[in-house]
Formats: sequence, C-alpha cells, structure tokens
Amino acid sequence: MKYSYYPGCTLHSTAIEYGWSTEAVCEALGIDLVEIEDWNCCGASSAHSLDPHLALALPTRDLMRAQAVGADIVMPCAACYGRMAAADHKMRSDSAWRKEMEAEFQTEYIGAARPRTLVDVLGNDLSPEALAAKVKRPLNGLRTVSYYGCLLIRPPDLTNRWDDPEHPVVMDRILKALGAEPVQWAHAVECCGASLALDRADVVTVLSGRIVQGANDAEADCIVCACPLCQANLDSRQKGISPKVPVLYITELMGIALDLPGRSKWFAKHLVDPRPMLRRKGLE
Amino acid sequence: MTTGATASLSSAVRTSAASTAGNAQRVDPSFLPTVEALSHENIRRCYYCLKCTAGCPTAYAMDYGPAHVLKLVQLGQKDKVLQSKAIWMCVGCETCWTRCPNGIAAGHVMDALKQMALREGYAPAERRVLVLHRQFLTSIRLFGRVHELSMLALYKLLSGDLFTDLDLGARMFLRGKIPILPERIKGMSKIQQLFAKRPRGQE
Amino acid sequence: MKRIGVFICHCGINIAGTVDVKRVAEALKDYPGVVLATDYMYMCSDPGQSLIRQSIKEQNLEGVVVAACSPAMHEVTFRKASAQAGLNPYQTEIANIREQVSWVHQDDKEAATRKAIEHIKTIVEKVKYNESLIPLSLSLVKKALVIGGGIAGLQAAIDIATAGYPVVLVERSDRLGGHVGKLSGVYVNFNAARDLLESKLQAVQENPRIKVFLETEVEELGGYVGNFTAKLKHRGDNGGEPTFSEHTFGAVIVATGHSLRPLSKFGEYGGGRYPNVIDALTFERMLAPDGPTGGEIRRPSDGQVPRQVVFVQCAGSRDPEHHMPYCSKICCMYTAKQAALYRQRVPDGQAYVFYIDIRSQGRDYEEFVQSAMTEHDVLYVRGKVARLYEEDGKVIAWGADTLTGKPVEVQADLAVLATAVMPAEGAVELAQRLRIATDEHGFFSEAHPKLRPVESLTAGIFLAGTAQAPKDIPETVAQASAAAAKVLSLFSQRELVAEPTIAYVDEELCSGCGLCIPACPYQARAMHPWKHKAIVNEALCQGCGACVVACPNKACKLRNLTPSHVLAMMDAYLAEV
Amino acid sequence: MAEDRAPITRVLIIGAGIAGIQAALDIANSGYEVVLVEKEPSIGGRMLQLSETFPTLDCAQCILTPRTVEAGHHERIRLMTFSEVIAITGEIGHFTATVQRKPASVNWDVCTGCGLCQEKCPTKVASPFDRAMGKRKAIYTLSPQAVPNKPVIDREACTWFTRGKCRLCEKVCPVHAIDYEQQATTTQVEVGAVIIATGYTLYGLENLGEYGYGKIPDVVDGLAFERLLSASGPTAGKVRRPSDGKEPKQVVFIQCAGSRAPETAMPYCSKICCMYTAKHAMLYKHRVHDGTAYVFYIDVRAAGKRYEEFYHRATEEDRVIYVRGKVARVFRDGDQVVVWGSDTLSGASVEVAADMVVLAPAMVPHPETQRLAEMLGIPANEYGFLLPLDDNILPVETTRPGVFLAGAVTSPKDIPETVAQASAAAAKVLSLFAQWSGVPQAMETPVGAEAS
Repeated sequence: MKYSYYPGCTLHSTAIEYGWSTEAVCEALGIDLVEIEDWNCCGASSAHSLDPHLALALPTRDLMRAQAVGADIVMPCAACYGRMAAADHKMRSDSAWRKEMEAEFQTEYIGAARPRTLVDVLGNDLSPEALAAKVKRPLNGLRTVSYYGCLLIRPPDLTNRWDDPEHPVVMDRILKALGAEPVQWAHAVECCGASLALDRADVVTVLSGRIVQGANDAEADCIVCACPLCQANLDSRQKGISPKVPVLYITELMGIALDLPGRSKWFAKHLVDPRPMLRRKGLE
Repeated sequence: MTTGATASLSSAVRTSAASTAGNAQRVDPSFLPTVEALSHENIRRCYYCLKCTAGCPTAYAMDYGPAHVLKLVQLGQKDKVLQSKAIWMCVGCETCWTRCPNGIAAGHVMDALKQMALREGYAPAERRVLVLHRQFLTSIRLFGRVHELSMLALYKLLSGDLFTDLDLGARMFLRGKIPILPERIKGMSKIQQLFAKRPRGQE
Repeated sequence: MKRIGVFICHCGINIAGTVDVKRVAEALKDYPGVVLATDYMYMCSDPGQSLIRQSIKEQNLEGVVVAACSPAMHEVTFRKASAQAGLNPYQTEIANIREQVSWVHQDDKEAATRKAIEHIKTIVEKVKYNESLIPLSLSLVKKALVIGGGIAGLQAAIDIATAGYPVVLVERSDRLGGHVGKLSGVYVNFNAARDLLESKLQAVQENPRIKVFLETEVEELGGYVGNFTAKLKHRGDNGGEPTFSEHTFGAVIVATGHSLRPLSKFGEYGGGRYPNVIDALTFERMLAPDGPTGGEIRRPSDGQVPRQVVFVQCAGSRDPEHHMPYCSKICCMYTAKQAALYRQRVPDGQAYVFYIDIRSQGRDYEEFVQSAMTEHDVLYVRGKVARLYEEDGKVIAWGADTLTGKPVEVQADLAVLATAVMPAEGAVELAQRLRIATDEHGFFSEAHPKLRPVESLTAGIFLAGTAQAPKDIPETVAQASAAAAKVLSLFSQRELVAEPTIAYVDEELCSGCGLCIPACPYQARAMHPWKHKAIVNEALCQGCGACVVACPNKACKLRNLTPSHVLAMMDAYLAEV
Repeated sequence: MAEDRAPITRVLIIGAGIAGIQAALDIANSGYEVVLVEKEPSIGGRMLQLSETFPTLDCAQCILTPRTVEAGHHERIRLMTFSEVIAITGEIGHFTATVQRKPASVNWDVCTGCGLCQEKCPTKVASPFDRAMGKRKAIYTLSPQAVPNKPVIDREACTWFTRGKCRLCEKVCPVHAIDYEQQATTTQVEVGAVIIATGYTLYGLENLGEYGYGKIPDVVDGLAFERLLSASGPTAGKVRRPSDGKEPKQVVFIQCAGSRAPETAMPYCSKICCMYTAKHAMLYKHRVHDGTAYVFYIDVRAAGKRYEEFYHRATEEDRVIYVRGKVARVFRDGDQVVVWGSDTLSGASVEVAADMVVLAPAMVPHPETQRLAEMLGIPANEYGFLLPLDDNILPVETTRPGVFLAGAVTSPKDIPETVAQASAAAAKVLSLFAQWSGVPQAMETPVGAEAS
C-alpha cells in the first residue's frame, strides 16, 4: 500500500511523537509513505481567517506536488486535512479557479489522488482482522475514549462522510482490533478550542477541560486522538483536573500493540506522562 | 447582486438600543450582498433557528452567537458586526455548517467578516487573535512552514501578552517539542509570490 | 367556408400586460373564415361568456376560437357556453396565449404579440376541419373503494355508506384506527382519542353497506372513473400464501395516512442509540391509558419518572439540507399537549420545549399553547436543539436562548423528538399502481391546491387526510367528508359522460399488424376477435395519439386532430414564419 | 306533525363566498336544489377581492370566476343576492326561511347588465369592495365580472335619494330597468337542511391607535393591499400609495394586527396572515423591483402544503426582510410613515422610514352571524365564531340537526381548508337527502359478494 505523505509542520515539532509513531507504525504495517517533496504549510486557521486566496492556494501547491506520487495523500493532522479537503473540493467544483491554479503552478490538476486522514487509511484500508493479526502485545484492560474533535470528520460536504460526522466509529474499530476496550462517551466530536490555544487560553481551558473531565467520568485510562492541535490542547489544559488523563495518539497505542522499538522516546514528549498509566496496565 | 433593493435600505432602516430609537445607527447598503459575495454563503436562507449557536463551542465567549451575527448581517448592522468579538472567536470547527438546516456555513461568514473588518480598518475586538494569525502567516511567508519558536516570540512581543503560559512554553521546550531552528522549504519564491497576490475582489 | 369567431381574453393583465390584444384582434379580423374577432377583460366571466353566446347567435358562428389561458383551465367553460348558444361544443377550441405566450415572453412584448397571432391562426385552421362530436356515455358502478382504515378512511366510508352506497374499506394492518388509535388524547380539550375513534368504529361496524378487509392491500387497479377494477391482496393466515379477490368500483378514496421520520436519521440526537431519546408517538403511548405503562410516564432506560423532559420540535421538519423542507403542521400543538400532560402527571417535573416558530393555527390553538406556558409552566425556549447525548444517566440537550444569543444546556431525564411527518411506507408504489401523481416527497398530489384539494388528477380517485400532506384530525375529518361528497356527486349521475376526442381506426386502412397495441400506454387497444382489425376501448382511450404515430398505414386517427387538421395547422403556422 | 310530510331535499346555503359556492355546486351537481343567499349584490365573497393566491400565485379571479359563473347559471341553484335571511323556523327536513331582499332600485328582470348606467352616473364614492383604494359610482356592480351582472343603487350616495336630483341612470337605461320606488321584498323558502357559510370580516383596526390606521392614509389593511395588487383592481395591479399615488419604495408589513393580543384585541391567531403577508411582500417585490419589503412578525406560521417552501422563497428569492417582533408605534413624518419596532432576535431596535404600511388585521366573524346563530340556537364562542358539535370528529355538524357549518364562520381558515370543509358540509347534506329520497337504485347486492 503506497500513499503520498503530508506530515504537516507540527509533526516535525510539537507533535514530533505523532510523526515518529506514524512512520514506525506504517512501516510495520507495510504502508509505504512517500513524503511530498518540499511540501509547505497548509495555512491552517490563520490563512482562512485572514486571506481566502492563500487559504486555498497554499494547500493547492501541496496537492499539485503530491500528484508526482500518484496515490492518495495521507495526513495525520485533522487541521491539515480540513484545508487540503477544502482546496481539493474547490479544484473539483470551480473550473475557473482550477484553471487559475493550474497556470499558477504550471501543472495540470488530475485529481486522481484524494486527501485522506491517517485514521481513515489505518481503519478502512486495513481490515481489523489484518491489523489484529499483527498485534503482539494486545492492549488488554486498557479503557480508552476516542476523541475526534472537529475537522477529522466535519463538514460532511468536504469529508464525503468517510465516517459518521456525529458518531464516528473508525478509532474504536482500530482500538478493538488492538485488544483495547473502547468506552462510549459524549465528547468524541466536541471542539477542544483549536487555534485559540494561545490567544484565548481561557476558552481552551474550559473546552478542553470539559473533555478531559468527560474522560475521567467515563473512567478511561487515556484519551486517544488523531490531531496534533487537539492533543496539545487536551494534554496541556488539565489544570485542576484529577487524576490527569494521558492523551495519546492512536499511532502510539498501535506502536505498543505492535511492539515497535523506540517507544519510550515518544512518551517522553507528553506533558501528562502516560508511562505510569502504561506501567500500571503492563503496557510500557 | 441586488444593488437596487439594498440601496434603499440605508435611507429606511436605522437601529439603536431600545431607549434611543431616535439617533439610530445608519446602515451600509451593500453590507448583506457584500458579505454574501465574500463568504459564498446564502445568508438570506437563515430563518434563525439558533441551531448553530446551540452547538457552537465558543458561542459562550462571544458577544453575539453565530445566529445573531447572521441576523445582524441580514439587518445590515455593519458596525455592530465588524466590531464584535464573535467574528474573532470563531475557530472554524464547521459544526454549524454540519448541522444547519439551510446549509449555511456560518464559519465562512465569520471569516469573510474578519477580512472585511481588517480591510475597512475596524479595530479587532480580539486583538491577540489577530496578532497570532498574522505571526502564523508571517512564519509561512518566511519559511514556507511554521516555526513555532520565532512565531511565539513575535506573538508574545506584539500581543503584549508576555506572561501567560510561559511555564507551558518552557515545558514544551524542555521536552524538545519546539525546535530552535526553522525548516525552510526550497520553493520559497512561489510561496512569496502567493503572498504577494491580493485576493480577488479585495483590492 | 365555416364562419368562425375569435374571442381574445385579456385575463386582466396576465395576457394584456404582455400581448397587445387589440392588435391581435385587428390582425385576425380579416383572416379567411374569421367573421368576428374581439377582445374582453375576462372572457371566463359572465359577461365574457355572454359575449360568446350572443355572438354565436347573432353572427351564426359555426366555429369559435377563444384565445385565453390553458385549455386545462377553461376548455370546459367555453365549450359549455357554446353549447348553451346551440353550437356543438367540439366546434370551440382554445388558443393558449397565456401559459404558452404571455407568461413565457414577458420581456418581449412585440414577439409575444406576433406569437399570439400565429397561434390563434393555427387554431382557426384546426376549427375549420373540426367535426361536431357527441360525448360518449359510460356505465357507472356505484360502489366505492376506500384505501386506509385510519380516521380519514373511516369517516369517508361512513359518509358514503350513510348516503346508501356500498363501500369496501381496506386496511393494511390488522386493525382499524390508524394513528389516532395510538394517541392518548387530542389537543385543546384532551378528549380521549379512543372515545373519538370508538364512535367512528362503531358507525363502520354497524353499517351493513361497509365491508372491511383487514390485512389487505390494493395489488392492482385498472379501468377508469365509474368502472375501476381492483385486485385486492389479502394476507394469508399464519404466514400462508396470500389470497386475492377482484372487485369493481366507481370511485376510489386514497386515505393511506403517514409515517414518521425514523430516529436513526438524527445523528446529532443520537441516531436511535440512546434509550431516553424517544419520538413523540412513543411518548404518546406512554401517556395513553391503554399504553405499555398504563398512562404513567416512565423513562425507557430504568423506568424512573423523568423530572426534566426536553421536547425537541422540528426534528426533521423545515430542514431542506438534511431532512424534509416542509413543516409537519401538527407538532407544535401535540408538543404543547404532551408537555402540559407531563406537567399534570409529574407536578414537580420541568418541561422544556425547544421550537423555531410556534404554529398554533386553529380555534383555541393559540390559547392552548399559551395555557401550556402559563398554567402548566412549560418553559418554551426558542431555538433548535443542536445536540443530544447521554451522560451519567442524563440526556444533555444543547440549545440556545434567543434573548441572550448564548448556548444553554439542559440536563434532562428524557428527550422527546417531534419527528417529521412523512408519507406512509409504500405510498409512491401505491401511487404508481393507482396511476396518480405524488409530489417529490411522496405525498399524493391534489388537482388544485386551492379549489380542488381532495381530487387527484385522475378522475374518480380522491384523496383524504395526511396521505396528501401533513394535517391534524379536524382537517383530516373534514377532508375525508369532502372526498365523500365528491364520490356522492359522482354516484348521483345516471351515467358517465366521456370526451369523444379520442382515437378511432379506419378499418379500410388497418392491416391488423397490431403495432398500436403495445404503443398504447392506457391498454385501450386490442385486436377485434375475428375481423383482424385493431379496435379502440373508448372508455380507456385518453386521446394521446401514440397509436397514430405507431400505425404504418395511417389507419389510426384522433377525432378532430386528423392529418388534415395537422397539415392545415402547419400550413397556417409556416405561412406566418 | 313534520313526520306526516316527506322531508324536503332542498338546501339553504347562507353566504355565497367560496365556501357557499363550493357546497352549492357539490349539492346541485348531485341532483338536488339549492337556494344560495348572499347579502352583497353578487356572489364570490372575499376570494373575489384577492389578487393572487398562495402558494401557487394563481390569479384568484381566474380560478374562481368559472365557479361563480357555473353557480350563476346552474339550473338547480337559485341565487338570492342582495338578500338576507331574517328568520328561520322548523326542524330538520322542514325549515322555513324568510329571505329579505334589499331594494336594488333596478328591475333585474329586464336589466341586461349593459353597464351604461354605471358609465353615466355622475356620483363617485369610495368603493368598499376596493377597500377605499378606488371609487365606484352610486349605481354599481361589485366588479365587471359580477355574477349576477346586475347593478344596484347605493341610496346613501345617489343624489336622487339624498338631494332629489339627477335620475340620469333612468334616462340612459335602454330597457327602462331603473326603479327608484323599488321596495324590500321578503320571500319564504322551504328547505330540508341549512349550511351557514357567512365567512369573516376584518377586525376594526381603528382600535389599535398605535398603528395610526384611519388617521394616516398610507397605513392600509391587507385586503386593501390585495386590491392594489389585483389586475382588476383600482390601480390595475400597480402598487400606488393612497396619499399621493406614488409608488412606495419601502413597505412595512405588520402581522398580528389585532391577533394574538389577549389583552388589547383578539387572543387567537388568524391563521392566514403569515402566508398572505409573505405573498404580499413577494408580489410587491415583483411589481416594484427596486423596493424593499419588511415583515414584522411574532412567529412565521407556514403550516400547509408547500407553505414553508413559499415562505423560504419570499426570503431567499424575493429578498423580503423578516424582523421578529411586534411593532410598537407607527407615525407620520413628512410624507413618510415611520415604524418603530424591535428585532427580538438580535435585540436591536429597528426604525423604518417607510412609504407605506400594510397591516394584517385579525379575522372576526360577521356580526350578522350572531343573529343567525341565535335564531337557530347554535352556540358561538365569545368572539362570535360558531361552534361545531366536536372540533375533531364532527367539524361541520352543529347541535341543531340539519344545520351545518362551512368555512371561516367556525374559525379562521385558508381557502383549501374552507373548500374541503364546504364539501364536507355538502357530504352531510347529500347523505341526508339520499336517505330521504330512498336508497339509491341497484344497491341491493351485498358488498364484497364477488370476493373470491
């Protein structure tokens, strides 16, 4: 299985453990990730907030460059996915815009490759049985709550409903295959506060705090997510919440289940250290 | 769009706080059609069911919920809308669009309103939000990718918000999550060309 | 040459606003055969019709062309007027200069005027070739079929049978009463629905002219007004093979009612996964004394009495993006009723109603909703609920408050969704079997939304109740009686009269090839048993002309639209172009 | 006593609006006789005053005129216009109604309806049919399409009756039909059943001082606006404001004028205003492309087939601006009418300097209906709407056997509901008559006998 790979800025920085674990897991599962050559930032919330042209042109450059690989573009970050999906949708639905962009980048847009999120690929292109067959250390007894946030599954006009926008199931399916015990909770699709992380930390503290509290109420051992910004917000805004809840990327848990080397380096990056919990569960 | 119909709006509608109906604020006639054109959203379809507000994660911290913003746009209340906190508090989570019975993406309207506010010189009600967005884009303009360290430093400096989350930043830094040196892409000339382009319709 | 009069209608400004009617009259005045060309404000009005009648007599007209609206509107009107003046009605034709000219060419008055002139000349040519025809007489079976045993079907059956005509009432399920039978009571006066229904059920049971078939559906319907043949399918006993029976009817009333949008369609409200998020009909059963809880309000998850109940209106209504664009009409009122009943039975409980607009339109309806708010202390909150989820045994509802514009959260024990009213299951398939039209949602289409609300577009088939559109019990009952009135009117005729402008076969030319038989969409063609010539079933033929096209020998013709007619019309038209 | 005589299979229908006409046609077309009484000189009622009808925008004249003409010419319908029922006695099967005909001052038996008298009459007065948006002569028909198309003289306006001068109509009438001496006449009709279909009138807007109706000429009611929109109305369908005949560029529509106001006017909802106001605003925009229409409302009540969609069309395609809130005050400012309201949704006060204001008045029953109800012993509610036996399952039946109700006489209703109810009332009458005239022939085969 070959995919064009768009890591996005955070996987080289604040979410470096997501980057490491993604690459390790994909390698172990025989997923060939071909990184887009010289990719640029998607523009994130800032571009679409301030400049509608940049908001589409920046990710379009990446879409154009990804065509060289000739496979679906996989990205671990939900926010990057949102921008790529918006840019791809615009290229497909607005021919005047497509012509303008084709001239801008001197490239024809074929549209054969579609932007997809990493969890979509891991949960849908790989059967749960195939995944389960590779599990070496089942995550027995690990109570997880899956957290999707917003842009992974919304808006349906752009995601084409690859998973249900109100009640997504893909992460639970993966976690079950890993032997974990996904728990139902109410906060799977609530917003963490997203880009207000720094400028309105008070809002993020309220929103993320509510989600983390929800995980505690569900007696979950950890929150499982698939977005660097969500992870950072949930991981960093736990003041006053007890006990603190580790927030793990789904690829990190896959790394444990597949018994991949070098894991401790990933967990050291977390603000809420997951290692005591993992130790307790015999999963370190 | 409807120049005729809306041209007459200005002479007809004034609004104000209830007590001062006499010296009500005048309305920019082109407001509604302009916002519709910029956002590509059909705001007239809103019948104000409030489902967007009810589900909006940040509405509690807004001065007007998203439904109110749409209503004020319908009523041509330009100043109120462009001076509002609401437009800066929207995080673009697309929850409103997902659920709206009339298919309106209120978040896209919020974006159009932010851009309009900037272009027309309205002071942003949430200045720090704007500063962060700007530093984020600056980072892309300089490197093609975001470099957190320089972006955050500039943000702290420009927003005046020097002390919040310093410990958090330090913890992140210590865990090696914030690289010191930026990654700079090769195709910077194209990126800078894109930045140099004024978006159409916004000159 | 035939003496033809041309009458041009202004239709107020509908025609005259675009077409220069004076010029049209002037242009037609000297056209060959035309002895009179005149215009009038409303030709369909009494003076307009008098003008036609008078002109026929004074000018000895042998043909009339009325240039006006679509013949679907007033062909009958003007043919009747001609007949009153002694002219064979089939010598009168309509030139449609409204729908086909003025309404579609409003921005080009000059072209519209020219087109109107061309159009009228074409019809004048047609009239020159028209024969005087006599309407056909068809037999009439004075027995009605009512499909659906809800309150609408019951009422229609009672009214027809009381007037003395036999009725067959078929019901798909194993009991009569439909949705009304499931309700706890009706709004405004809380009268028990059971009692209301009982009086109707009794009337049906006691009337010897009503034959009820339960567990029965209409498998096929053939024939035409006055002479429908229906094949009914009766469910077999204990899962056995179904049995069939055939009947003839003169008229059919379709009263198949409605269904509700399933909870699974509402992802943001849990999509059916939360036991304490229920639909209003389930709550209705909870309120009903003969329901599963004996009238006690107990939430499904644990049988506890809910202390906080959230009512969510417009669940799937007024939502063109995800659900149904229309308003379901009944929810505002039954929600007020349910909330008031809840407060009566759980006096220390709190009821919240989330709504968009309160639609309480009927006698005492407004007052009823007001009393729910003021006397029963039901809290009305304006705004659609964005999300419902269960947490810690509570149903959390996220709404918004109009006045503050801020989100509000209610921690409830039970949520009741007023789900959208949808057509009954299988409505579209039934419509196809009956050959009647539905709208885009599957509700049966009435002949005219204002003045023919209970007639379908197929003669002899009438509509009653929610099968046509969402409506409440009073409206449904009135509509059912109205449909019955149409049947009674029909049955009061001695025989049926049908249009003679249908196909005929020129036996000299027919080679008996049979190509016309499959070409006919109305099963009106057959082969004569021994002559080896095609024949026309005059009752079924609709005059569509498909056989004319199919016939290789030009043996099939339409009365008053023969090749001579068409060629003359083409000549007139092309002469103008 | 009544048992000795066979019941009479003839119906009296009081009121010849769309309800009365529909019931009359249903019954007459089933072979029974109808006496149709109307107090105006011609039939058609309110619907004939309308321009176009929601939600299809069919022109009201176009769809109604065939019915008025059919009723006017029907061999089994006896029209008694310009007449009122002043007494009814008897029981089901044998009612005797006394019908009083007002003096038309024209001998209708000889009048040909040529219209010359109306053309020549020198006296003009505000036309009530046009809601004073236009004028009519002292000798008049309601409209050129009137059924019957015979004029009457308005004795309060005619200068012969007021000042003893003129008699011009008498001079010009080619058939000598004018009869200034004509007296009221009474006729007794014997019927077996009665349908009351007296419809509605409009709440007196003068009572709502804050809206300035009756004081400010450019504040009109919805029915007056219908006449302005009507192709056959006083302005031939052009929207012109009453004060100076100018085309209004800003029009404010105020819903619930007298409805939903338990303390100050009527507590009930008048049901039709939301839809006709949406239609008014829409038609106004069709006529005045550069105009702006505002609708002040409390709740938008668009419950009916394709009604919600119609309302959406008004806001979306025709760009009508909806403001949620009742208007507090309307006053004159120069040649403008200023409207003070507030938008409850945004919390903002809204002030519109309009050129014209259209109020949607509450529907109330005709005062005469009360008298009829008393004569027949039929209960009415406190506002005068007549009460059926049971709202849900006996919506057209009354406490008085043989007397039925149809249309807005029981509560505000729109046209399709009225038409359905009229046919329902007809069904009840047809059922009775069928029983009285014997079971229809060939009915003896037991039903379902041929079932295999």
